[in-house]
Amino acid sequence: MPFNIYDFSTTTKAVDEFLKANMSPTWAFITELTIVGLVFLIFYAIVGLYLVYAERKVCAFMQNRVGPNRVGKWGLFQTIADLIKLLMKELITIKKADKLLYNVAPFIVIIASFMAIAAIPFAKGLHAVDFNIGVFYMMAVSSIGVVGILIAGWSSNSKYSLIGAMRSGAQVVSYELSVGLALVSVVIFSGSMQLSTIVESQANGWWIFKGHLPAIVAFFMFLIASTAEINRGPFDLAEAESELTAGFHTEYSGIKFAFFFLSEFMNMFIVASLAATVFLGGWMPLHIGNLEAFNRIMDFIPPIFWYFGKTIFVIYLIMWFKWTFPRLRIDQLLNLEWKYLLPINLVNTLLIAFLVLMGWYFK
Amino acid sequence: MQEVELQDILTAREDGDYIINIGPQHPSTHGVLRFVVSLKGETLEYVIPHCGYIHRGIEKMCERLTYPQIIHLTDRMDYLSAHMNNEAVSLAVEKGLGIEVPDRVKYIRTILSELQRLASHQLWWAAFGMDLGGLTCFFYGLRDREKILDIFEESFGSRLLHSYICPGGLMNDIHPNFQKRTKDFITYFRKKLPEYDELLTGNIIFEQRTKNIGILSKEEAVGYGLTGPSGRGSGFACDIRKRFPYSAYDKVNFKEILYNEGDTWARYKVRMDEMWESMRIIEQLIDNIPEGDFTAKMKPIIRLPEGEYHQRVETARGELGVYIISTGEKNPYRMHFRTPNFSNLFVMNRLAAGFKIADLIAISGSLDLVIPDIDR
Amino acid sequence: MEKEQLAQILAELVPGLEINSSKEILEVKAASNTWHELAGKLASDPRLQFNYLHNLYGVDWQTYFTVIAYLDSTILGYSLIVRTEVADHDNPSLDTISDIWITANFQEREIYDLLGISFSNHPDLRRLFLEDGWGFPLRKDYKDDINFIER
Amino acid sequence: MNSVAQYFSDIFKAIRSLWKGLMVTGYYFVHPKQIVTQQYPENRKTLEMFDRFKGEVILVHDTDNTHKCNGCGICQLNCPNGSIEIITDSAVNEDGKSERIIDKHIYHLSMCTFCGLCVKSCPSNALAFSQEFEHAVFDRQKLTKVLNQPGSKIKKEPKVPKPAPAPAPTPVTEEVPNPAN
Repeated sequence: MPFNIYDFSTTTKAVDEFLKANMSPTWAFITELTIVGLVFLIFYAIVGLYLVYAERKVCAFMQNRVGPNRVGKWGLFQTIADLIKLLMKELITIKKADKLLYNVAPFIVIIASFMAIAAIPFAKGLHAVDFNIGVFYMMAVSSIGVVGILIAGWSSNSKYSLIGAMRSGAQVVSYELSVGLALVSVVIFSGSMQLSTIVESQANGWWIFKGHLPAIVAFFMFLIASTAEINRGPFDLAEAESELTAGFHTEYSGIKFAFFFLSEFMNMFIVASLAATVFLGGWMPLHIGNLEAFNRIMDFIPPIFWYFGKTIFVIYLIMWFKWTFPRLRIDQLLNLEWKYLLPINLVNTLLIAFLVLMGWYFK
Repeated sequence: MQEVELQDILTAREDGDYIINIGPQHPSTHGVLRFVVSLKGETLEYVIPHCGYIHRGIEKMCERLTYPQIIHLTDRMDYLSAHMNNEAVSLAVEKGLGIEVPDRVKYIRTILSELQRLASHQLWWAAFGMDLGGLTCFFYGLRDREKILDIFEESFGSRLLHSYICPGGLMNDIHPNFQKRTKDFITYFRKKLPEYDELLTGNIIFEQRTKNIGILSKEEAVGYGLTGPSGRGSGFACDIRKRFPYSAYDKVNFKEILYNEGDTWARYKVRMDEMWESMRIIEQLIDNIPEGDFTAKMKPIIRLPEGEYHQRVETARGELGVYIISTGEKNPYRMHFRTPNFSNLFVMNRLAAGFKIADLIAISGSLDLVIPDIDR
Repeated sequence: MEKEQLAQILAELVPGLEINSSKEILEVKAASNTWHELAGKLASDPRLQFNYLHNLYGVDWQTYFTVIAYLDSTILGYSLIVRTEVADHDNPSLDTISDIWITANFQEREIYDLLGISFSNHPDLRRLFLEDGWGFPLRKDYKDDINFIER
Repeated sequence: MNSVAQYFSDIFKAIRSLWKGLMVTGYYFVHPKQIVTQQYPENRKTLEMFDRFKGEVILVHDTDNTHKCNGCGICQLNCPNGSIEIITDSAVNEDGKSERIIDKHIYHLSMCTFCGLCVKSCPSNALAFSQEFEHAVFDRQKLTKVLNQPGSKIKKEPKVPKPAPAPAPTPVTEEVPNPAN
């Protein structure tokens, strides 16, 4: 089986051909789907768990602590131990809760984040579905999560949960705009909504460098707005533990709580990978002008490492925010969106459209 | 008066008010305290504090204990100002006996009080940052507080509840390392305190969360008996160390921090500035501790002459008054503590009504409540 | 002398007031029926302006109660102790002063809770620490067979 | 125009203040040497408590299994919580006189608040604080300890003419009330 770490399309094509040669097209399709599904499930679990671990380590180092270091070397298996603990915990259902919605909510949240992974281009050819409206798809799918949060808050029949859910609703609805506009700026630059095309368009330089100041502004807008959209960092009002104990998931326990927890971290991963893909060139290596030798060395690093490196960098930024800033109040949060982020974003988008129209950017 | 009666709460519930119990088990009440909160959207209509969850009857217990035995109970009221609480009872008893303690004792008591104040304010800063959602503050505050606790542990063997100051002086002399360690700590903390400012004070989110939140005028602060840094944030010059100096406070030079804004930000700033002042006081005294005995000559059994004695002391949270009524026995006939948190708590409704639910947390954090001190 | 000055003003203000100036702080004793009136005068008189009630507590003397208020004037710097006796031990009652000093509201509630002195005209006289139906623990005749271990 | 300038200067100031905070946490992130955590069970061997640390009350025993407690009961009277109980016995000493000795010096660690009054008031300096701090047990009864070791005897002071009376506090003769017994 041909395997090339620089281009996964040969591998995937080989698998496809192998399956088609051995069984009927329908079965081959089903088998492919199963393989992709299983791979993503495992990927999801590993990334989710290790993001939790990473968060705990990052915050520990920022806080002069060592962080988890008991289970395995450097505590590497701590989150797995936690998961096992959560799996064994009792699933408490509130007596007066709306049973159906209460049980469905964690699944909606986790499915929403699971669906978003499908469109992420991990490396050249490593892509589950390459939608021609990839950016749009990501936006649409990631907004489903808030429905789950609202349902969770409502069905728990707890006042804390309800406040948390309502906050989350208001927050996500307003910050969706800024996320969208920030992404639109790159769509304007690259002229496509297909994620693979956007990545290809950054072969000679990432948009954050090619697009002058407006692209940098758009990147930070995206970072801020998406941090708010995934209820993290200084914008974690939905679960504000010092005000609402745990917000919308106050009444959840065991694995259902773990679903919320895991999906929160996966959302962070998705947002970070989206930022890496559209602004930081996805799996494209860093190229600097005409430094041939430098560019050659950069090309030598496999694209998948580039992709993960950038994603981890963005994730680190998001964690850095969370562990430094105090939390905003709900009205300040909405102020920030409607009075600062949205107007700046609109002007920025106009500016980018103008730049593209005049061709004033590095091509 | 905006106090709402319990009956009103019950009727209000039927009217469809959104009533939430914040506490008794809640991360931000810093103990077992309950706020009954009525909401309109996110806005608070009224806040009713309910206390008594850790009422231990310390005043009743005191009636059956001798004066040296009472000391260890006072530790457990405001456990973050253990030294000041001990000192208050000791001073009251000494006043009743007419004893003058040696200068060495006075100096050491003052240094300890200020160290305790620093430790208490550090913990408050840590917890206040956490209340507002900045968790990192919590660890920085505790990291530095640990150094003070180490100093305490070396000299008196315990970190939180010392029972170190006793009527007549101190339980034992300070450790030979005490002065050096304290000076080391001051140089260390002078470097770390600006970091607190960078992390939280200057932060735009923090400023927005605290400025113009929970405003109390000076007159109201006096009326409510809001003392300590919270009162001084409203411009109420209530520092007992200045007004009725005790121990060695008349020998040192320090500023009484006053802010006139009366909001959460002012209460925060008072405490931050007080940390600098505390360090100044310690620096003035630490090198000049006179030689001498660590305790005055005391009879083995202390009997206060018949009469009433009181002593007011400035703890980290405000004015602590100890009121002893003695009938000439070896235990007090009636002992009363005017604890700072008791008065500070009941200003909550006045401060928080009309603000957001997140502001309730900021305000109660800025009042720096210690619940055992309220309930006693 | 500050104390004498204060004693003079008080004597002028309320004729026939029992004034004891032998202690560290000037003490006056009010009859329980003039308690509220005296408090009002102390707070409002421009020569006194006692605006800060820093402590209010009661004592059970087995046959009667004493309620003692510690006052400060933060404007003029005077300090004063005002005391009164509540004679009826079975049904003690006193006028509230919470309309004069807000902080008295809660301190009176505490006294009511622990000593059982009820304050008339108090806006919100409820138990503060203990449950309804609990005894009044700071009374000397209080007995609790379960939580109290007699030596 | 002024308000527009205000708008942008606000944004600039906000970003600057946030950046300052980020630098503090960022500094500690890249300086892992500043970590202050003590890893407790691992450092048990090197962990040393301060001399004065109040771990638990012990009756100091010499190598020949003798202690100084003569069973006067002052510690019992001084304890505010009744965590010390002394059961005395009498024995005949070498002079043929009956003498008070302790049978059991019982110490309830679960009730102790470590106020130090017993150690301070002991007229013969028999009690002391140990540095032991790992008090967690599965059975509460294990917290009730008998402080005098089995077979231990009171230390005989060599019969030398006494120097000037020691500065130890005079024994309490009166009964001191104790709330819990």
